[in-house]
Amino acid sequence: MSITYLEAIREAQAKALADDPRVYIYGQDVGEFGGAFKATKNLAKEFPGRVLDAPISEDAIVGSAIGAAIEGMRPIIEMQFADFSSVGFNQIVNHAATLYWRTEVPCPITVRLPSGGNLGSGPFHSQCMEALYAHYPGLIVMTPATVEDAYSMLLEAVAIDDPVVFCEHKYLYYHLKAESLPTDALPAGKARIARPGRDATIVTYSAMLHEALAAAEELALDAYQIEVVDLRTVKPIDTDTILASVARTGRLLAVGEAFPWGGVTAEVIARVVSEGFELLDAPPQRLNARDTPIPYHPNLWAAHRPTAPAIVNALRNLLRM
Amino acid sequence: MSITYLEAIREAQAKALADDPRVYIYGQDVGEFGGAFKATKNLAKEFPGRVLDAPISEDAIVGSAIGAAIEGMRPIIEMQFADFSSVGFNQIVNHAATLYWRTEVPCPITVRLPSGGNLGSGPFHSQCMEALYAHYPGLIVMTPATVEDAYSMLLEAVAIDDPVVFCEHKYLYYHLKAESLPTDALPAGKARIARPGRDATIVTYSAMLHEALAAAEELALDAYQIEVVDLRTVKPIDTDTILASVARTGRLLAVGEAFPWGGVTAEVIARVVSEGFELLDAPPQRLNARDTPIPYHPNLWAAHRPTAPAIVNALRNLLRM
Amino acid sequence: MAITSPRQNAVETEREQFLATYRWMLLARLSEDRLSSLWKAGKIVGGVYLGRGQEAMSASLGVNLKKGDIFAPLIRDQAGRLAFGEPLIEGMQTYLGSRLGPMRGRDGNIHRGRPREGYYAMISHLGCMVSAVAGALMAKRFQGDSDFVGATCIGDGGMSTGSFHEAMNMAAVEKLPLIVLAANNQYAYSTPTSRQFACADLVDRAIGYGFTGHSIDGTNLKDCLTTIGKAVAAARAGGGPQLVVGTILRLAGHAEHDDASYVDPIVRHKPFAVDCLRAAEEMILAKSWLAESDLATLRNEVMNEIDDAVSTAQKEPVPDAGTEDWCALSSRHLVDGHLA
Amino acid sequence: MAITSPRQNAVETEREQFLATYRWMLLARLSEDRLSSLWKAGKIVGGVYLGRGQEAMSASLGVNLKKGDIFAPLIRDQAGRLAFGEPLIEGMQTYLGSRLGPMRGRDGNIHRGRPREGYYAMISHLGCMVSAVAGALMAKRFQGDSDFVGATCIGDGGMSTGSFHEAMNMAAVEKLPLIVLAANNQYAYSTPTSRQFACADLVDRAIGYGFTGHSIDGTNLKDCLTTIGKAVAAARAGGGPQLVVGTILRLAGHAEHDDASYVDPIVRHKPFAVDCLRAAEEMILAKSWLAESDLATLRNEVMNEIDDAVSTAQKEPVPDAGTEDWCALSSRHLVDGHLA
Ligand SMILES: Cc1ncc(C[n+]2csc(CCOP(=O)(O)OP(=O)(O)O)c2C)c(N)n1
Ligand SMILES: Cc1ncc(C[n+]2csc(CCOP(=O)(O)OP(=O)(O)O)c2C)c(N)n1
Ligand SMILES: [Mg+2]
Ligand SMILES: [Mg+2]
Repeated sequence: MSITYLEAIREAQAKALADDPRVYIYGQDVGEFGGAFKATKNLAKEFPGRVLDAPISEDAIVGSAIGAAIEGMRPIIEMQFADFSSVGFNQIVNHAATLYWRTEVPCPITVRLPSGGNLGSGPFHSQCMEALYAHYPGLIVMTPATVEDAYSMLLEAVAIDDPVVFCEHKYLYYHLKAESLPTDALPAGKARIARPGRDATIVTYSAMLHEALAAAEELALDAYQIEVVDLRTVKPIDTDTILASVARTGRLLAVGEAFPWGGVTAEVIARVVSEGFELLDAPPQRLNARDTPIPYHPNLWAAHRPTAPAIVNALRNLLRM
Repeated sequence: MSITYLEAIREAQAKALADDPRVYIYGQDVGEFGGAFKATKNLAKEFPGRVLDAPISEDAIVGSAIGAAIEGMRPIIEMQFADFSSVGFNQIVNHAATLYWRTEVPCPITVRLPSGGNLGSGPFHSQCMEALYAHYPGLIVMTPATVEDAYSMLLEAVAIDDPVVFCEHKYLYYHLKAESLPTDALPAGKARIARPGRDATIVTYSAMLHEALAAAEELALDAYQIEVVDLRTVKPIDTDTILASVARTGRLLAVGEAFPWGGVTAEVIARVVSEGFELLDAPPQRLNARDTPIPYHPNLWAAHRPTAPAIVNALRNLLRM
Repeated sequence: MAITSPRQNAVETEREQFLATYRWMLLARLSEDRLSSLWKAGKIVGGVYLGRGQEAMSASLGVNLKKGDIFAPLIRDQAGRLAFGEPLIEGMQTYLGSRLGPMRGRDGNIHRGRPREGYYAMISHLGCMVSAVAGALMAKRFQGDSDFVGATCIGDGGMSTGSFHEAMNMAAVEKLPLIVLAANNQYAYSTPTSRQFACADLVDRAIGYGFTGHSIDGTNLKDCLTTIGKAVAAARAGGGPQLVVGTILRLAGHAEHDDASYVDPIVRHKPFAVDCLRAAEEMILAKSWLAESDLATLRNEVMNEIDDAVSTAQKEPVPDAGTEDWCALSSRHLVDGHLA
Repeated sequence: MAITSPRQNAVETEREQFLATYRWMLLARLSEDRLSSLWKAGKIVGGVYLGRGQEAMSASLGVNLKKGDIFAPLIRDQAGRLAFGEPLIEGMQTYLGSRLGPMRGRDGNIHRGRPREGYYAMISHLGCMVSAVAGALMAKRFQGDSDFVGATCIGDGGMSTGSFHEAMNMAAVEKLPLIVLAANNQYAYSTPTSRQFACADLVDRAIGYGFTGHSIDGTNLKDCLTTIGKAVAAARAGGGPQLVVGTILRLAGHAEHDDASYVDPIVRHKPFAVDCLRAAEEMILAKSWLAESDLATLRNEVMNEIDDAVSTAQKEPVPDAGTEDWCALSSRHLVDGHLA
C-alpha cells in the first residue's frame, strides 16, 4: 500500500472526525463533492452532517469557525486555495488570533490552505502565505513537507487549543508518496534534520524541501555533504535545531517558495546571525521566489520559484565564500 | 509658523488636489468632516466634489480606486485606521499590485494608512502593517518619520505610477512639528542618515526613528556615537545606504514597531549579512514589538513597543559584543 | 377575595417588563453619563462610546435573551449588555483599565465580554461578529442543544461591510436562530445615511438574505419590547433568522471627543430624534405605573449602584508590564521563545 | 415602389440584432468546444472554463455595450467578450500562453483583458471586479464624460462574497450607470443554490441595494436581448444601477476536469436547462430568418475563423524566462534591486 500527501490529509481528517465528536469540516465544495482537490473525499458520506459545503464567503467561514470553537467545537476550515484566504485574512489575524489574549478563551480552529505553485496555476492559485500569518501574534503556522507530517501535523493541528494555519502544498498532493501512515511523529514546533551533512546547512520547508534534497544529492557527487533542515512549522521556528546545524556546518542557505521581501528566509537568517553569529564561516544566503506575481506559463513559473538547479548554484557560491 | 506631521499630510493632499485634476480623495468621513484625524480638513470645501465620503466598505473603496486609476485618475484612499485595511487587503495585494504585471496598465493609487500605536488605542487601532504590504510584489511602501517626509513623500506617492501604501504614523500626527514645509526632498527609495555616528548603526523608520534618536542622544553622554538610518521607504529598501553605514560602524541594530516575526527588521538584517557580512564586528540585533496583540492599557503598551530606554539597553549590549 | 383576570395579568406583566427594561435603560444612560464625565476629567484613556438614544432597542434585546443564548453586542449596547447580565462593574473596569476586569487592561471600553458565558467580546472590524454568532449557533446545533438563539447588533454603517453580508447570507442558508438588531441612527461617525446606502429602508435587505424583517420605532420602548420579543420568539421557535431594523438618532457624538456638530438640525427635530428614555418615563407616568417620586427614588438607587461600581473599579490594581503574562497562545509549549 | 413601414423596420432590426448576437454565441460555443479539445489533447496547461449554456445572456450584454463603455467579464463570458470586441485570437493566445497575447503568458485562460480599452482583466477573487467597474464609472463622471455605462458579470456563488456586496452598495450610493448581470446557473462549482443562498430569488437583492432589478430567462435570446437592452438603456439614460438576474443551467463542468456528475438529473430536465444556442437556432428557423443551409454555412464560416485563430496562436512564440522582463512595477527606478 502506498499513500499520497493528499490522501494523508484526507486520512487525518477522517481520523479526527472519527476520534473527536467536536470536529467538523466546513468549506466550499468539501461536502458530497469531496473538495476541489478531493481532500475530503467520501467524508460527508462517512460522517453525515459533519462535512458541510459553505457559500463563497471566506470571511464568514472563518468567523463562524471562531464562534463554533468558543462553544467547544474543533472546526477544520478548508480554503479552496490559500490565495483566497486573503478575504478571510481579517477574521484569522484579528479575531481568531486575538481571542485568547483578549478573553482567555482559546480558539482551536484549523485553517487548511492549499498552497504553493503548480503547473499553469497563475497569480491567484499559487501563493505561499505563511509569512503573512506568522507575522501576526496568536497563530501557529504549519508547513508540512512530507506525507508523514501532512498526516501527523494535521491531527496535531486539530488537537491544539490555538488557531493553526495549516499550509499544505498542492504540488506535493500527488507527487509525494509514502509506504504507510506514521504511528508517531515529532511534535509541532520541532524541526527535523532531513539530511545530515557537515559542509553547509539548507533551512527550508514544504515543497522546497524536495528541491533542497535534490540539490544536496547533486552536490554529494562532488563529495559535499549538505545538511538539510525541514522547519515543519514556521511559527514557532525551532531556532535551536537550526543553530545546532549551523554550528556543525558553518554555512547557511535559507530557501523558501514565498515572495522575497521578508518571510521565513529573512526570519531564519536574522535569528541565526543575532544568536549564532560566531558559528558562521560565510555570509548566510537566501533563495526565494522572484518579486513579481506568480506567472501562469510553465516556462516563467519554473524560473519564478527556486528549483534544485538554482539551489545548487546558490550552494556552490556559498561553499566558495 | 510651525506645522505638524498631520498638517503636512493635509497640505500635501491640498497641493496634490490643486496641482492635478486627476487627484481625488475617497474614504470614510473624509468629506465635510475632514476625516477621523482631520487629515482632510476643509479639503471638501476647497475642492468641491473631489473629496468624498465612502461607505464602510474597505474592499470596494480600494477596488473603486483601481478602476478609477485605470481610467486615468490618481485616487488617494484614506483608511480610517491602518488596522481596517485588513479587509481591503485583497484588493491591494491581489488586484492593485498585480495590475501592471498582468496587463501593462499601471495602477497609480495611494492608500493612506494611519498606523501605529497611540495611548489607549488597543489591538485594533494601533497596528503597523508595512511588512504585509512589502511582502507582496507590485507595491511601494512608504513609512515617513518626519514632517518634511510626510509632506514630500505623500506628494511623491501621488505622482508615482504604481500603487503606494503610505504608512503615516498616528503618534507623530500631533507630537511632531517642523518650522516649515520642505521645498526639496530625497527621492522615494533613498534612506537618510538621520544622525551620523561611528560606533553602531540603528536602522529604523517611522515613529521608531525618534525613539532611536533619543537613545542615541543618551549614549552620546557616554561618548558613543550612534549612527541612525531612517529608511523612509521599506519597499524598496535602500540597502546601499545601510551597508555604507554598517561599513562605518561595524555594528547594526534594526528597530521596528511591528510584530517581531518577520518584518522590516528581519529583512534589513538578512540583507546586511548576506551582502555585507564582513563589515560586521558583532552580531546584528533587532528590536520589535512583542509577539502579542497590542494592549490597551498604557502600562502594557509602553512595554509592548520598543522605546528609547529599550533601545538604549539593546545598544549597550550590542556595543559590548 | 379579589380575582385577577387574565387581562389584568397581561397588563401586570406588561407593566413589569416595561419597568424592568426601563431600569436597564436608566442604568445604562446614567452609567454612560458617568463614563463621559470620567473621560472629560481625564480618568479614561482612549475613546468613550455612548449608546445614548438607543437604550430602548438595546435593552429590549437584552431582556429577551436568556442563559444559554449567545449575545454579541456592539458599540452602543451598554443597555443590552447590562440587561443580558453583564455586571455594571465590568464596563467600568474595562474603561478604567482594571487588571481585575474581564479584559485585564488588554483591551478597553466596548471591546469587552465573557465568551464562555455566551457574551462575546467584539473586535473593532464592523460586521465581523455576525458570523461568529452564526458559528456558535451551528455549534449548539451540532451539540444537540435546543431552545437557544443568538443575537448581535449592527449599525447603518456596519451593514455596508462585506463581513456583514457574508454572515447574513450564511446564517440564512443554515436557517439559524439568529436575531440581528440594526440601529439606523442616521449616521456612521459623520457619514449620513445618504452616503451609506441607497435602498429606501434597510429592512428591505431582509428579503434578499432570506431573513424575516421587522421595523421598529427605536424611540418607543413598548414597540421595541413587542417587536424584538416577537423576533426572538420566532427565532427560538425555529422560524429562522430575523432582522430587526430600528430607526433612531444617535444622541451623542460618535465618541466623546466628537461634538457631532455635523448632525443636520432638521434631523434633530424628527420624530426618531426623541429620547427613548424620556419617552419611556412619560409613558410610565401616563399609565401611572409609577409616580414622579418613584422615578426619583429609582434614579437615586441607580446612581448609588454606579457610584459603588466606579469607586470599586478605581481602587482596583492596573496591569503591570513586569508581571504581565506576555503570551498570545494558550499552548505554552508552542510559544516561540526567540521572539520574546 | 415598395414602402417599408416602421413596423417592418422594427422587425428587420430585430432580425438583424438577433442574428448578429446568435453569431457571437455560435463563435463562443464553437471556440470553447475547440478549447475543450485542446485541453483534452494536453495542449493547454491549467484550467479551461466554459460558458456553455450562458451564451445568450453574455452575448446580449456584449452587443448592448459600445466603445467608451467599461466591461469586466467573468468566468463564463466568452460570448460577451467577443461581442464586446475581443478578437477571437486573444482568447486562444491566452489559453495557449502565447507571448504575443494580451497576457503574454503571465496569466492564462479567462484571466485576460485590455484595461486600456475598457475591457478589464479579472482577478480570480470573486466579487472583486464590481468595485473596479464602479470606480471606473466614478472616474468617467469626474472627467465629464457622458453616454457611458459599465457592466460586469457574477454568478450565484459570487454574490455571496463580501466584495460583491460592498461594491453593489457603493455603486447604488453613487448612482452609477452600472449593469450587473448575474447568472444563476444553479451551481457554484459543485455547490447547489440551496447551500449558497436562502432568498426566494436573487433578484430580490436589488431592492436592498437600491438597484433596479430585472429577471430574464437565460435560455431565451430574445428575452435576454430585450431585457438586458432595457437595463443598459436605463443605466445609460441616468436610471441608476441595474441588476439583471438570469436563470440558467451551467451546461459544462466547473472546468473541463470536472464531469459535473453532481448535477441533479431532475435539474437537467428543467426548462432553464435548455441550450440557449439550440433554442436560438430553432427560433431563427421558426421565423425563417435563415434556412438550415444558411446556418450550416454560418457554422463553417465560424469554424474557419476558429481554425485560423488556433493555428496562428499555436505558431506564436511562448514566453522565455531569460528574456522576460521580471518587473512588477512600472516605475523602474523604484524596483528593489536587492530582491532580484
Ligand atoms: C471595517 C471597519 N472600518 C472602519 C471602522 C471605523 N469605524 C468604527 S465605528 C464607525 C462608524 C459605525 O457606524 P454605524 O455602523 O452606523 O454604527 P454607529 O456608530 O452609528 O452606532 C467606523 C467607520 C471599523 N470599526 N471597521
Ligand atoms: C473569493 C473566492 N473564493 C473562492 C473561489 C474559487 N472559485 C472559483 S469559481 C467558484 C465557483 C463560482 O460559482 P458562481 O459564482 O456561481 O459562478 P459559476 O462558476 O457558476 O459561473 C469558486 C468557489 C474564488 N474564485 N474566489
Ligand atoms: Mg449609525
Ligand atoms: Mg453558478
